Amino acid sequence: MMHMRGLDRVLVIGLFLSLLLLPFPVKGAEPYNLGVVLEFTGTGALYSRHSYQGIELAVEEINKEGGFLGKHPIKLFSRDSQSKPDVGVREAKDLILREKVKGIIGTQSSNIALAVEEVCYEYKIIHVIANSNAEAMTVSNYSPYTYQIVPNTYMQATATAVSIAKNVKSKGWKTYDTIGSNYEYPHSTINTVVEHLKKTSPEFKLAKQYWPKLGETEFSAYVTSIIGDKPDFVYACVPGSDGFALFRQGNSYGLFKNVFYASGATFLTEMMEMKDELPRGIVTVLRAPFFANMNNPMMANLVKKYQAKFNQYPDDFVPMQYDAVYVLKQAIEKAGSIEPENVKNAMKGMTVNTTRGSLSFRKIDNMVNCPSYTGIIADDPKYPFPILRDMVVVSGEESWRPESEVLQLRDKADLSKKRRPEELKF
Amino acid sequence: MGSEILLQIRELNKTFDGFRAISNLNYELRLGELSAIIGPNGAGKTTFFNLITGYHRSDSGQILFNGKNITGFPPHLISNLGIARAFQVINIYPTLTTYENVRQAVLSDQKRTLDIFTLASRLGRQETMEILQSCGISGHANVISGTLSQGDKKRLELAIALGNKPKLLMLDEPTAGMSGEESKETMELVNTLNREKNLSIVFTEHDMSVVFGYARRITVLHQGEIIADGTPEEVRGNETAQRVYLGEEA
Amino acid sequence: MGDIWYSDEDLSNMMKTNSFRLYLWFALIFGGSIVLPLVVGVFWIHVLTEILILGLFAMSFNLLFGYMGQLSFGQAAYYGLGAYATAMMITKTSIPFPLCIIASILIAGICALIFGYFCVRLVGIYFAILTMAFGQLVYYIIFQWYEFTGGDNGIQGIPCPMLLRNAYSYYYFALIIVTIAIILMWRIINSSFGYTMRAIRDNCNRTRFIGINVEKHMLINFVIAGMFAGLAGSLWAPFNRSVSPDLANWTHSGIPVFMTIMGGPSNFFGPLIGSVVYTILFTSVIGFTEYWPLIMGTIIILMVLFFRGGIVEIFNKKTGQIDMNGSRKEGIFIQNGLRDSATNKGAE
Amino acid sequence: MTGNQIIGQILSGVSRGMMLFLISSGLTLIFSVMNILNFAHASFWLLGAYFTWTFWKILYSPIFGLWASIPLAALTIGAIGWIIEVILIRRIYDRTLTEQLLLTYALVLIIGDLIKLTWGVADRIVPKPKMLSGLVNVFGSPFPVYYILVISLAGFVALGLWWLLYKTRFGRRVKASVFSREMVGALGIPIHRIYTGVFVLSLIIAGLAGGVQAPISSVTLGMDMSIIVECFCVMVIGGFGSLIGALVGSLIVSLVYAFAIMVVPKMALVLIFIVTAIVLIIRPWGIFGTAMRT
Repeated sequence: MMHMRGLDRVLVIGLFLSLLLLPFPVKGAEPYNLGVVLEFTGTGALYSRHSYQGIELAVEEINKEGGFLGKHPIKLFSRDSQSKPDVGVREAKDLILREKVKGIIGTQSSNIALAVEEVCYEYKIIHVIANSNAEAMTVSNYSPYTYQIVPNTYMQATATAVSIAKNVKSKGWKTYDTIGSNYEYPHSTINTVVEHLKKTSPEFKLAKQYWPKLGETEFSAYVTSIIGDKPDFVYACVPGSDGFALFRQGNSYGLFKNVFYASGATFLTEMMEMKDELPRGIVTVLRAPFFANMNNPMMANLVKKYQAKFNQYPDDFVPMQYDAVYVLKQAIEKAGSIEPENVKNAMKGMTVNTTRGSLSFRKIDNMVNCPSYTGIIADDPKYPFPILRDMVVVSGEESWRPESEVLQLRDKADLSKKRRPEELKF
Repeated sequence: MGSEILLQIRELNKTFDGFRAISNLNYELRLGELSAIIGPNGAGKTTFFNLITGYHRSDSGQILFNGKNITGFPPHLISNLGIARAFQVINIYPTLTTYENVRQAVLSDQKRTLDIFTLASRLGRQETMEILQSCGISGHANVISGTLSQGDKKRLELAIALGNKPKLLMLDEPTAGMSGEESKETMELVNTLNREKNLSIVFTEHDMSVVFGYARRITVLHQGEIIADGTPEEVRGNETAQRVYLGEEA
Repeated sequence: MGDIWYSDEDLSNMMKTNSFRLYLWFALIFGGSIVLPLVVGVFWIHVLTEILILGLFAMSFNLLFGYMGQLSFGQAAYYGLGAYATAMMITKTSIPFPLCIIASILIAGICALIFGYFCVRLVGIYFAILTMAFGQLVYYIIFQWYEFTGGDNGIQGIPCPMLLRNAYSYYYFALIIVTIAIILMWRIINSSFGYTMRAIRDNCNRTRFIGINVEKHMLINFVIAGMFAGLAGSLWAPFNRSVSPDLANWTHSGIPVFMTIMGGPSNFFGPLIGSVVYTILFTSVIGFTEYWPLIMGTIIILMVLFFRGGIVEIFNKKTGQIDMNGSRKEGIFIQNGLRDSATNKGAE
Repeated sequence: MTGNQIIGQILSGVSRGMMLFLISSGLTLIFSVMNILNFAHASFWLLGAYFTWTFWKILYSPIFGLWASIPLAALTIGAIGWIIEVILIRRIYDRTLTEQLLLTYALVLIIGDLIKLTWGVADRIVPKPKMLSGLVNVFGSPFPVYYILVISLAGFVALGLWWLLYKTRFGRRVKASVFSREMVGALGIPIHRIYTGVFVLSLIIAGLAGGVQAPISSVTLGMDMSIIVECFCVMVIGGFGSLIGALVGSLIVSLVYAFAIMVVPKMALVLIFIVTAIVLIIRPWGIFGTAMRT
């Protein structure tokens, strides 16, 4: 039943319609187009909102002095990946092909960062990651164009494991449970902690593991089950709003009173948002807390500027994103040009100064030796929200994966299909 | 009349949550018969048709067609054996053209419905045009059947049933909603089909002039039981049938 | 209307004029889609490729919805399966790309057969919810099966075969495959099997009584639709260079529904037109605002309330359309061939 | 698995089930009376939670802060529902299933973005009232007092709906219109008023449920998208259009989930869809549904 009579017009109009919509490509311009792909919708929305503030602040400061190398004002293009990898890929392509960006600052969640990493590799664009800390980005899915300036899951987990191991000895713990949202980031974090604890304190047994679904709002079943197991210690990695729900329901069941609890995914953002609802006395690991680096002039300046602009303290993500722009600036200055190819070569093994002091990239995986900050959540008169007490700073070199293991993992991942051979030799 | 038995019903029963629609009914239909089933509303005529064509499953009893027991068969198997049905309420394919409606039944009869590769327009044209013409609706071949008049739709209903080249044609009130002239035409067609092709036909009808005008055998159904069965003259003389119809007894 | 007797050749040339215009129309689309890429910038090549792949996905959905009258809310499951099968075969084995496509079509077809066996026994809302449930089953299995499918990380860096690496060559490759698929679909819906589908859509009950095993035919159509969705998925994987479980999620099943409703389900090319408008709208809307769902939601409401038949119907006023009980109303909307719906009560 | 662990699981399963019931009851009521499957029902639940936060912020008194803000939020959602019913839903009564699904799906997208526009992306936290934040020992395993409020509210709503449908004139008219809208219209009963009444009532219940949910977990975007699919499973298992079905369905879904977490954590959600598929295959109209409703 093909009634074609009226359709001739729709075809002709349809074709013209799509032609008119297509904008004509714009001539290359002098400014440095910087792309940003973050999750403005979905579970990571809050972190992305703060991260973007950090980037804006850095770009404002640099543009005041004329931009990169004093003559390339930075033009920012932000895109929302909606927490979906395929949308992240399309947006990254949109930035590279249509907006002609020369660098992209990476995404919040790891699965999207991995997808965007591939796009940047294909189109040879500099990709700086300051939020998502999946280890796969620099180890099993290594790309010469991707630089990570946030402590990855292995480093954070090792730092936590180091502080837990001390307690196991002093407090004589026997068993522990783990609970983590069921996706890659919690999986790799918890696995690293478990491996490390097996090595350092073999008598410390893992009783039970729980994997609530991503986006879970009802943890009472998990909390009652953990209380039932009566473990000495619980290691948790439940990020974002799921973590909020777990804390609140854990509080109502009195979980934190009778069990020593460490969280691998409670960042400064949570501590600032939850304030009194956040249980005190639990261990957590932070990435770039401002209060631990106030003696660093760059961090002090950032805190002052951020408070002036947004009248709140910066969380973990703001300093890292701020650093991302400055790392790019220093790499461009070293390369003396804004072309991604030269910036890539200049950035290899480079030492940069950041809000967390001077750090340097490891040649083998473009990972910077940034420290992780573990400590016990406690109140502090100076700040309206809880911060860490008896803080232990575990340096990058102490916590990152040894080079031999990195190469081993990379061979297992067999990148020969994805990367050119010369890029895999160090 | 006909020679061997085409359709045999033995002790058929059907109750719908308490209401006995059909109570141990026995019925036989021979090849080439043109018979009518009459009875007041709720006598079980349509349920009788539904049981034979497999729309409902009978509680007990047997239905034999061509000696083969088809009790409990699904409608499409029964139809493939050669029982075609036209419905009381219009039951056609409204968004398809009249031609496509009938062709669909022809394709099903030729077992081509699973054929993904040959274009439908190349198949069954001859048989479809014949049926359309015999039913007098070939003029509307390319008209979307939903826009036909009530009478034409009823004829299309009949044409679709004929598309299956049935051995037994069951018509549920074929002339309902038709003008006198149209119902005469339809019944003439039914008559010629019965005569020329020796096609056995059973139909239900309320219009007594049609029943006594054309049927050569009349079965009177009342509360699920056959109370009279025979030639029009015998049935007219039968008092129980009259009592039921003339309404002495509710 | 008097009884004009159409001679045999009147009928055939009526069919012919129809098909002549059709071939003209088809050539125009095909010609346009060859010329267009040479005009537009590279980014829009990606958008055009996406239009083709999602258009094929929407047309596979319309085989079930427009031509069989059943709304499947889990079509993304077979799309996702096709994408994952191809992604895994390319990254983990050295099977050549064309073989991967064929294998993914078969895998999607087999899953459609297994799930379809149960779905075809239901109609209307039950069919929609069961297909959705199976869709979510596939989604969560891919999401949880961390070791095999890479879990929520999905599979990244799917290497595209050398000669298809640049955007233009992949576009033309997708164009050829999608055109072949469209011709195949065109043949299928105009075959006697295709008309049986329309009969089932229009009046599922009556189709039983003319000797057609409705469940068997619906199952075959379900498998065919699943295979075409699998093909679309396997084209998507190397194009997007990465696959994620989200491809099989129910929110992804909403895309072909929206495209088909927007384009017009009653027309063969409706979903393709819907794909053109949806993809261009989506890529341009997301460019300047974060609140694309608000815009998309408003458009859907306007389409459903005021443009019932979709874009196609706006230009098709003349034919006027028919609903189930024959009354003429603007914009045909395929009434689900509900098994026990009032109009099929004829048998009672 | 020790004794009180099982009890703990049952209790948390029941409390989660009651929250699911509060949402699904309205969903089932709308479907049975108005034959509309409201995709956006969970979005109104989420809107109720956000409004509770706003009213709690405005009233900001520890004693009756929450007690006043939950009903206020529920009534606000009722009012919003009334407006949406008049403008939108009334036009799609006799549209096909697909159009209804698409229109209500569009509502989900729109409400989601309007929430983001008004309340931003940060999670909103509503503290539990002091007297309800304690713990009580039920058969030896700890159980938050607050969940008793959830369970009793669900029980109250179930009884209230049952009383309304079976005991009041409005209820009889509602049930009559389930069978044939034309007949009820023909009797001179204003059908539209019944439909608006049912829609607004269901949304008030959803708003109430949202308000009660706010103190349990944080109020965040996207909560509605994940729970609406579970509500569909509840409706399918319990049976379309039956209130008892919604109650039993939500208990089955949440208890299956509660125990699946213990036994096979990874497959918990997959299990719910398997159960739904099995029910749909064996008994499409669910445990308590009626075959009539296709």
